[in-house]
Amino acid sequence: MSRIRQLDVAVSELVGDGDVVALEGFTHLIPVAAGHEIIRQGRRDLTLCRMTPDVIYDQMIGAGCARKLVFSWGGNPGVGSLHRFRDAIQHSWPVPLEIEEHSHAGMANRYTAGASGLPFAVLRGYAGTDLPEHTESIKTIECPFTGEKLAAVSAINPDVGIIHAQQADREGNVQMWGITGVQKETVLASKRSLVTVEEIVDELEPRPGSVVLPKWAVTAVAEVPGGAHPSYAQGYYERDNDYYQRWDPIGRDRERFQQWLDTEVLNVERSAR
Amino acid sequence: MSRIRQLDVAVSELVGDGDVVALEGFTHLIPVAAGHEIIRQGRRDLTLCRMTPDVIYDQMIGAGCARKLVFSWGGNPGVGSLHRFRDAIQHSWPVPLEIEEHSHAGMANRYTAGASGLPFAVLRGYAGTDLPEHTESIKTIECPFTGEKLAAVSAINPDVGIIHAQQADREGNVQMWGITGVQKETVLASKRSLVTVEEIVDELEPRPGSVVLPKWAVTAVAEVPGGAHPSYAQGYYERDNDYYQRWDPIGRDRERFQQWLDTEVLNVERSAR
Amino acid sequence: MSTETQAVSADGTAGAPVPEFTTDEMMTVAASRSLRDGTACFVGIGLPSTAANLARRTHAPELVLIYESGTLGTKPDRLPLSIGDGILADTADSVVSVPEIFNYWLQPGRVNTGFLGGAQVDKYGNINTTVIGGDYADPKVRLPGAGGAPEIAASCQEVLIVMRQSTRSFVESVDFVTSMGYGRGGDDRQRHGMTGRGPVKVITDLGMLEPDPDTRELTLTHLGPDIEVEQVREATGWPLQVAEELSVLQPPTDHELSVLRELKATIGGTS
Amino acid sequence: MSTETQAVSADGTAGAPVPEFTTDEMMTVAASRSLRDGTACFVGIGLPSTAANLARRTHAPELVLIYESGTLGTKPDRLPLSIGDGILADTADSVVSVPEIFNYWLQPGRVNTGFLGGAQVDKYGNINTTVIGGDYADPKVRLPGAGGAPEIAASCQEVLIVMRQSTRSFVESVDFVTSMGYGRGGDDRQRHGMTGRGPVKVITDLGMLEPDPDTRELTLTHLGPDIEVEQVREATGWPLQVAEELSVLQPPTDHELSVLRELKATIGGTS
Repeated sequence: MSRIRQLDVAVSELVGDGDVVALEGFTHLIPVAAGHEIIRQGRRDLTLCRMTPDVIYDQMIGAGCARKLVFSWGGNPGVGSLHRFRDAIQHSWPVPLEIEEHSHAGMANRYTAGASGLPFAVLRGYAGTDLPEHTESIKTIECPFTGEKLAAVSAINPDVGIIHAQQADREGNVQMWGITGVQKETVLASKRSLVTVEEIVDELEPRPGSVVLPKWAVTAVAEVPGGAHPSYAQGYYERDNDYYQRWDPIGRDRERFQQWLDTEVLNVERSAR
Repeated sequence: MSRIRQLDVAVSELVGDGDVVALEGFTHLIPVAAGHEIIRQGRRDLTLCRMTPDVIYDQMIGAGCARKLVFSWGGNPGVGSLHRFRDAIQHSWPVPLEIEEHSHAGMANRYTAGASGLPFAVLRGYAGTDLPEHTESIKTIECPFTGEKLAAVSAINPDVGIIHAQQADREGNVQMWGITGVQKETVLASKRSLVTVEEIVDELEPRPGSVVLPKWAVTAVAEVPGGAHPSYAQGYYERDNDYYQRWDPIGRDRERFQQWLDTEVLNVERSAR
Repeated sequence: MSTETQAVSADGTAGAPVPEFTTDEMMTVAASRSLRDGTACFVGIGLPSTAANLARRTHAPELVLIYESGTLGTKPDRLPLSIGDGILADTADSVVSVPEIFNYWLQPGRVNTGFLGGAQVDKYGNINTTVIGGDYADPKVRLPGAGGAPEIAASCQEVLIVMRQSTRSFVESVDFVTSMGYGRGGDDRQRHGMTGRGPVKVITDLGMLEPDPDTRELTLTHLGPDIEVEQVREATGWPLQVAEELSVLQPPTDHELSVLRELKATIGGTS
Repeated sequence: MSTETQAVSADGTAGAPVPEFTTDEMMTVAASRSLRDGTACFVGIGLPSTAANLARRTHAPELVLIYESGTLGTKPDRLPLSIGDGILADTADSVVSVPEIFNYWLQPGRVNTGFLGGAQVDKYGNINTTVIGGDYADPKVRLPGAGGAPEIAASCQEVLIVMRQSTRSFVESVDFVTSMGYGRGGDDRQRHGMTGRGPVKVITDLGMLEPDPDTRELTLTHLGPDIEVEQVREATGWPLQVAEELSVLQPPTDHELSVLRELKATIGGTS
């Protein structure tokens, strides 16, 4: 049964040090406010999973929340590199960062296996690449009918899956639309789940292309208007492309980053509603 | 590229003797008119795939179209048995019928594998049942990460996949809504595909819960109003429950069946539009 | 396929007037009562659908109904005739594809209760809906087959079996295992790596059987009102174990009966 | 990350006035021309997105654009800044989940053309977008990683590689194989069970390379307008093979250039 919570309460109830945590959202509906709340609560040693660890994971890594990153593409989309991510991998700053690296198809199938209650998934993937050599969660499997060799990837079942959606109703049923990425799979694969939403409405009005998560499949819902900024929430606000540009010089410099962290995350009380 | 065709032309272009053919539609949107057209064109030795071979497959089997049936539940829903199906299996009438039998979960995953370009799919299925002993397309597979034993089923890739949908536009893009079962997977798994539709419209208006198949993923579209009767087309007409009831005594008796076939299928020219 | 219509009169409770009801009604009400409010239930057509919809209208308004056609959380205002009636899609929280309903919702053990029935059940709760007599290739009677049952039996957290009891249907050993109950008994489910608990109750027109905690053999634990143990033994195709403390099912209440009868009148209709 | 802005003047055709254009514009136009009308194209952000949208506005109005965010058949009226801009969902024939776009649409080989680029490409068309220098655990430069590329490289019917040419990026052997081209050459793709043909063209700011039919080594087959073979050799990190019949790319037409420049002006904007 999903319960409507304040963001800070939900994060403190659901996310603990050392947890495997997935914040998903493919360009659209990235749960940024929830990520900042995790930083604010000082969580440590997290294994952070995300197909596209962009600015929000750069921030969480820079803030020292992560022990390990599980991912398939780590960049600032349309801008360039993630400098906190690079600094952590290349110079162990602020703490060493272990990585587990996949392709998008591999990560998507790992969440799908997790959501399906299977220990692994099969795909035509990774053939001829150097990734399997460095990633233990990729193996080869043989088709029992044709003998063909394919890739197998192990399931991801995070302790906590966090996504952002446009709406929930007062009972905690969730609706999102537009590009919905791998969010349904993330919630269904996770032991506990948190959905931040733009607004809580009396009734969810069915929409073309919407994905609905019934309340009993979600642990907690928190109303956080603007909770996906600087990414976007279709029907609510556009992507703040300038923010992604402005992040580049901040992320490049440890001191500027620390200053940003102090003024924009640690010493503000965002989100509680 | 999908092309708009007359039903009879499309069936004669796409379906040949000996083909593996799947007519799908889970209770809703069953492509009955297309099945009757296959009977009318006198196709033989077909391997007929369908999760729920209900009245339409009873009719096609009784008419002698099928050499083999691949299925997971063969009954007249809410009424009882399929007597043409039983007669073919128990007494080889009108011709012997080979069967390949699965569960729903197995069949759904076989189509999914087919749609995904994989030779097999993995599921938690068939454990402790007698089905694998009689069905060669079920095997055991071991998880390369946990060692757990799971079921593997081989992909289905029909020569022709046939479904019914509510609408197509003039270019052949298809939209269906309501219970959409395994129809998308059937079309994507098949080498060639035919979609019969209630109507061809100028523009597909996006709808909640709809599934869209772009024209380039469909071989042919035929406008066949009422083409799912006696099943239903949400937004167009209700299920004709009486028809299913009335089928029982017709299907029970070879002579009554033959009479029905003559008057209702062979000597009528339905559907062409 | 005939509906049991013999009316029985039952002992009332606390002086309430005793309604008349059939053994089928008792069976449906007992099944309905087994569904806890707020849980999710995988519903097949026929009696399970009636029982689940009855529960939603009586003690379990928050029961989540899931049909294998892909409809999650349906709230039909009438009884559907098939598992894919339009009313199920119209009133669902969400309609998903058939692959998704099996892979994302059933398989991981998200569904609390699954309902099963069949042509045969044996003393370990294994079910046959495939073939009777002869062998598989040349059966005496060909039944519809598996449908969703094998994976419902494997993956629901618990299974309720609902079947009318007779020596033809309650057999020592089924002719074909379509859906596994406790296999050959004991911890056979664990050996097969099954995640769900298996059949926790077999509800019949004569009472209720439950698996012995060790052997998993089905044991009579409840009698229907006015049913004698001997009647149940005679309708069972193996030497039936009887629990030391045998209870009697509470007869349907007036409210349960009137809601049930209203429901049955709506079957397959248009509202 | 700097944009090549050096303008070159090209030989005109049939007396038409010769527009001025940059080598980057030539590269984008050459990529655009490689897309056949009515085919489906898996588009990444940046130059591939520009080239595909240019093609749709010039010779290939029926080109089907697929972005890995799950948008099938999008018809954006401006250039998106990311692969998941709202405009892509708004104008799509259908928006599907990310697992579905990879499993149902890319993996079975339904997509005719995939576009790839990277930090390094080697003489067999293998691409590196993962690490440069040092070793994997302790790299000199950590790059973003694989994204959708390994499976685009494997499963699209054919791949176009588009990259600016320099000895830093065109290397004898990549530091890390993120996406396989022809592996170690010859029939290495077949040995890996790959269904797609692999990189059929490498389009650069200096010309075009194509794989030798036997060895699969990338061979210079086309020069950009006003580009000399020696320039290309000097920008290539291995001894470059040159085709016996070397062609010159047709310079962009006025129409191509004006559409391209209009397009670039719309990037990421709101319409």
